[in-house]
Amino acid sequence: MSDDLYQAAILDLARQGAAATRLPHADATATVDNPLCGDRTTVDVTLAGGRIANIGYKTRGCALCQAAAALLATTAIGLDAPAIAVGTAAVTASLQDKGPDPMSPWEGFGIFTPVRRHPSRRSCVLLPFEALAKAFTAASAV
Amino acid sequence: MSDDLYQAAILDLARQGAAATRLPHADATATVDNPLCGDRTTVDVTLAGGRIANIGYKTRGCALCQAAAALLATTAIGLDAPAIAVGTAAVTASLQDKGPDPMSPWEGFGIFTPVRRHPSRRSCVLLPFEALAKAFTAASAV
Amino acid sequence: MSGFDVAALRREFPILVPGLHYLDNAATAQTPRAVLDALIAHETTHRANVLRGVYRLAEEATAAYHAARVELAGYVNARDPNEVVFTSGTTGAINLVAHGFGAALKPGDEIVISVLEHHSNIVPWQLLRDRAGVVLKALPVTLDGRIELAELPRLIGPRTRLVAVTHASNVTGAVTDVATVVAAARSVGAPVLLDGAQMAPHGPLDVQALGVDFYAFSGHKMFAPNGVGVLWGRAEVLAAMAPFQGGGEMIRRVTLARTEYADPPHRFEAGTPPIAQAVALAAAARWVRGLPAEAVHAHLRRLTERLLDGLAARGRVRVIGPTGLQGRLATVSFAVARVHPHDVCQILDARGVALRGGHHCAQPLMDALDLAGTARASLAPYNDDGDIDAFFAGLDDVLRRFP
Amino acid sequence: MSGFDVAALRREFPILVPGLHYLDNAATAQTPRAVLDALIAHETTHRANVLRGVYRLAEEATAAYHAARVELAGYVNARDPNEVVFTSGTTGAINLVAHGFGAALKPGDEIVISVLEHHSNIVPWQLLRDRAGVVLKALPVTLDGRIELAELPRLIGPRTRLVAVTHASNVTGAVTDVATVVAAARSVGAPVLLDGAQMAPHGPLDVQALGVDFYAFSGHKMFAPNGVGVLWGRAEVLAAMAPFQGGGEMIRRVTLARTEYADPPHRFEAGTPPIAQAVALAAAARWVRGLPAEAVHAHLRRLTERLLDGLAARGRVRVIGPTGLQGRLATVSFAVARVHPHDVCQILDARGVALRGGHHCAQPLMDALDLAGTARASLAPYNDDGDIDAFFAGLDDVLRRFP
Ligand SMILES: Cc1ncc(COP(=O)(O)O)c(C=O)c1O
Ligand SMILES: Cc1ncc(COP(=O)(O)O)c(C=O)c1O
Repeated sequence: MSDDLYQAAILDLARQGAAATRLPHADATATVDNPLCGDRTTVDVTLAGGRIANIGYKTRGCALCQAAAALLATTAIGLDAPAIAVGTAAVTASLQDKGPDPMSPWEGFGIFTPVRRHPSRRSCVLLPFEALAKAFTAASAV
Repeated sequence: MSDDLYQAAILDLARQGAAATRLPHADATATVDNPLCGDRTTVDVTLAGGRIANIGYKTRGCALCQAAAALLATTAIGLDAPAIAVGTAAVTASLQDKGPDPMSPWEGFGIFTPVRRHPSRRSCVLLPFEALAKAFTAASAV
Repeated sequence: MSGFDVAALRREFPILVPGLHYLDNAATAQTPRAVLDALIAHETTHRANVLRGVYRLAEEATAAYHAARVELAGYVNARDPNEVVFTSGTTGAINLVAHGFGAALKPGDEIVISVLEHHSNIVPWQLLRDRAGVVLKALPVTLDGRIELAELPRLIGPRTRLVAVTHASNVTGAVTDVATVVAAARSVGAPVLLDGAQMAPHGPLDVQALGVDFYAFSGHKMFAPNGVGVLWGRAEVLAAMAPFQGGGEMIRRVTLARTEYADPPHRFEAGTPPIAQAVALAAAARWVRGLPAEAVHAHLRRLTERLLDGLAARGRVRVIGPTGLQGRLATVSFAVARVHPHDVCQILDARGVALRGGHHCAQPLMDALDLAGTARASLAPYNDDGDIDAFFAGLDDVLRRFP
Repeated sequence: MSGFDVAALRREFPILVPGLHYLDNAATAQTPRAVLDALIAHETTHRANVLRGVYRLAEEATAAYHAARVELAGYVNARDPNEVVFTSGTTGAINLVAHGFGAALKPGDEIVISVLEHHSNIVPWQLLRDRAGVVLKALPVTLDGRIELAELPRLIGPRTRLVAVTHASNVTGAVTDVATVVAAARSVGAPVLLDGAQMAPHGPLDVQALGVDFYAFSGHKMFAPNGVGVLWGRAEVLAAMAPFQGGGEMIRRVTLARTEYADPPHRFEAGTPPIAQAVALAAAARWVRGLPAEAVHAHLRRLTERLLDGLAARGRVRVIGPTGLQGRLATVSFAVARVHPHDVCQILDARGVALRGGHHCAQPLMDALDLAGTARASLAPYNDDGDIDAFFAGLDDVLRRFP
């Protein structure tokens, strides 16, 4: 049933995510807890010209959360706040039952679409997005 | 079914109860509410030598409550606190399912035994007893 | 005649055996097979704790519980399902507001209720008064058992922080003119809570059109199980509210030093919620929506008219509440001279007529009307002419026995 | 082998279809046909509101509700049925105490809990702390997931007003040595509350022998519906307690100026109670008593041993909690190195094994153990060797997939 949740691609990304490190000199940092499972992601960002220059993070979470954090950390580089919001909405929609596949540059998140059949796991994928948005807002406010 | 609850004897007593009056110079007075239906009995007593000399009362209640008050007001005259407690226990027991018939001088309360099949009405019969006990205690404390 | 098949409707209710004339619907309505089936189906195929499990049953239970929230949001026309908080009932809902909203009130702040409220919309505010020093004011009642709205300008003022009144009286059946209450409350910026325990069973509601801020009701009065109810609250108002009970589900993060609370509705749903009951309440909401509303309305109106006319025709009987059909529910209280309501009910019970007598958890109203209690017949769509016939036959027996 | 016919027992549970291995009983237990039948029988033959109706259905509903109270009083060996308060669940019961008992506490008074409590036995006391300025102290946890009772003398003192701990942990399965807690509390005159959510399903209790003052548990964890639970309280302690929620049933006399409250248990049962659910809970209590206690105990012990041995045999797996069979329930938490509990659960779900992963509403315990969460298998009498086999097959799959 849920086997394809744990395809090699996700497990590879998850390993990457688990090995991730924080940024030493971040413009801003945000930590977000998943209220339902207690998982936690901390995201550091540096900005340049209103766009994300660099991302660091540390995630205490499941393979889905780790993998999503790893993929987000590469996908988001160079994007500004509206682009991140659009991507978050696209990925959120793609996880819904019969949701649309995410489009470029978010198409990599297509590996998470098996989550469509497991609504309780959607928040695992989305937790890093929440943290990034929070960090972005904090950094822009500085 | 419950028709015999409203035999002539009870209805006569109830009319008597409804017409009752308070004592002008009571040694003590107690008012008790039935928490479940909001009915209310006020009982006045005068004592002589630790025994009930006179009872007055006013009851805002159903026919069962009125009838019980009327019967109690006559039965209790001349009794002391322990005798009233014994009678209260005997009448209480007589209202239970398969309870024993009450014995002298409480045998008059036998007219209430149809209440055995209507547990919700037991407290109607017992409310005047509660008020009398309270008034007695108050009067003895004076 | 009444435009729908009441006999067929009765057959949906296993409890309605011949000879039972159930006229105590305002206390608890009966439950149709469809609701029981939904309850049993849930318990035998999707039973699990919600929100935190990843396995199939837990996903299904969570989805069913969420779907129930969506259904109830539709029933009251909420803007967002997250405005629907499942509670243990109307009482639980109002106590939640008294604590969660009441926590922000200061001594001297005022809450306006009415004299004809159910104890569940009085005592929580008294407890808040005792805790927080707020002032409790009560709109009086008119001679025909309605809230005296003409007194609104006198009672509502700059210190008013909440107006909490019933949408319909469980004693007199009077329906409150909500628009007038809301206009008065808005004029001083106070939110409005409606106790919808009596109104909710009568069909879908529109909390947005009503313009109120809180709406509370109970499952067991709308054909669903006990132990479940709803507090609908406007999103902004809920978001600003403190939690009430503490426990599982209502938290974001717990440490011994401090706890962060979840967003509504979870903030207000501490502990395992009444899952199967909420699912059954949603089934009841669907069932109510499935009734032919117009025909049911006409049917109840006709039976209510029979009640009111028949009572008026009996000299010793007095209707407590509106004597006309305008602005009222199919709930009729009455007093019989020289006969206590419990004696009325007992004699009717011998004929299978289930009627309630007493103070109906509205003692201040009884005091205001100077009554020990009333007898009350309250109708549901499944009541029929046979029930009314039995009622009047019993009432005439009462009048005969207590001359 | 296990002395009773587990296959026959499974057939009493409609939800237990072949292929489902339900190992999340600590969150919610499944419900047998006998309990569902009691629920439906009540709803279809005795449904009415309780306590205030004089007609036949109301008398029957009241009698059934009272009989449920008597049954539960027997289940916990209360001296008096009036010591049994029906609540919405464990969470509702503990919040009731936090308000009703907590109302008498003064700033600086102390409440002792433990680090391994469920949020439902933490957050209500934090809310009380914030309201009333009481001091909250927490017994630490031992390395094998038990309450560190050696710290009792240090934490309990002259300002201790209540000791509130769990009877058994929902995470580690550890059973608390109640006698030691009670002795320490008694030495300073403090009452003891036990959170019995996990213990109550395991058979009748003796609150008098335990020597405690409050005992709380939930219906849905003991094979009964959601939305109902019990607070047992010693009569004298309940009598001295303030009301919690306000509403119908809990009053003696209401006027707008002031209200007199009813005696326990009614004082604490505001509003229409969960009637059918209480009746079903009583049926569940009878059902538990009807099980062959010795044989069930041996059966669960054997399955628990299989779990503990099998987990110990797998190198990357660590049991969180007692690794032996002494003083523990059939609830086993574990951590798999490099695999998140939710991934463990998800992979087991694909094989029909229902397991819970996460913080189990015990975040302070997780913090103390420095874990994000655990995976947890919790057994009920209807679990069998097939369930354990499926569990280990799934676990080996996890270890293979996450090398
Ligand atoms: C030890 C313990 N206490 C309290 C609770 C809360 O019970 P409920 O959610 O039924 O109120 C639970 C169950 O989740 C528990 O395991
Ligand atoms: C108008 C009104 N408000 C509140 C309540 C309380 O509802 P519940 O007992 O279901 O909490 C009732 C029902 O008794 C009612 O009629």
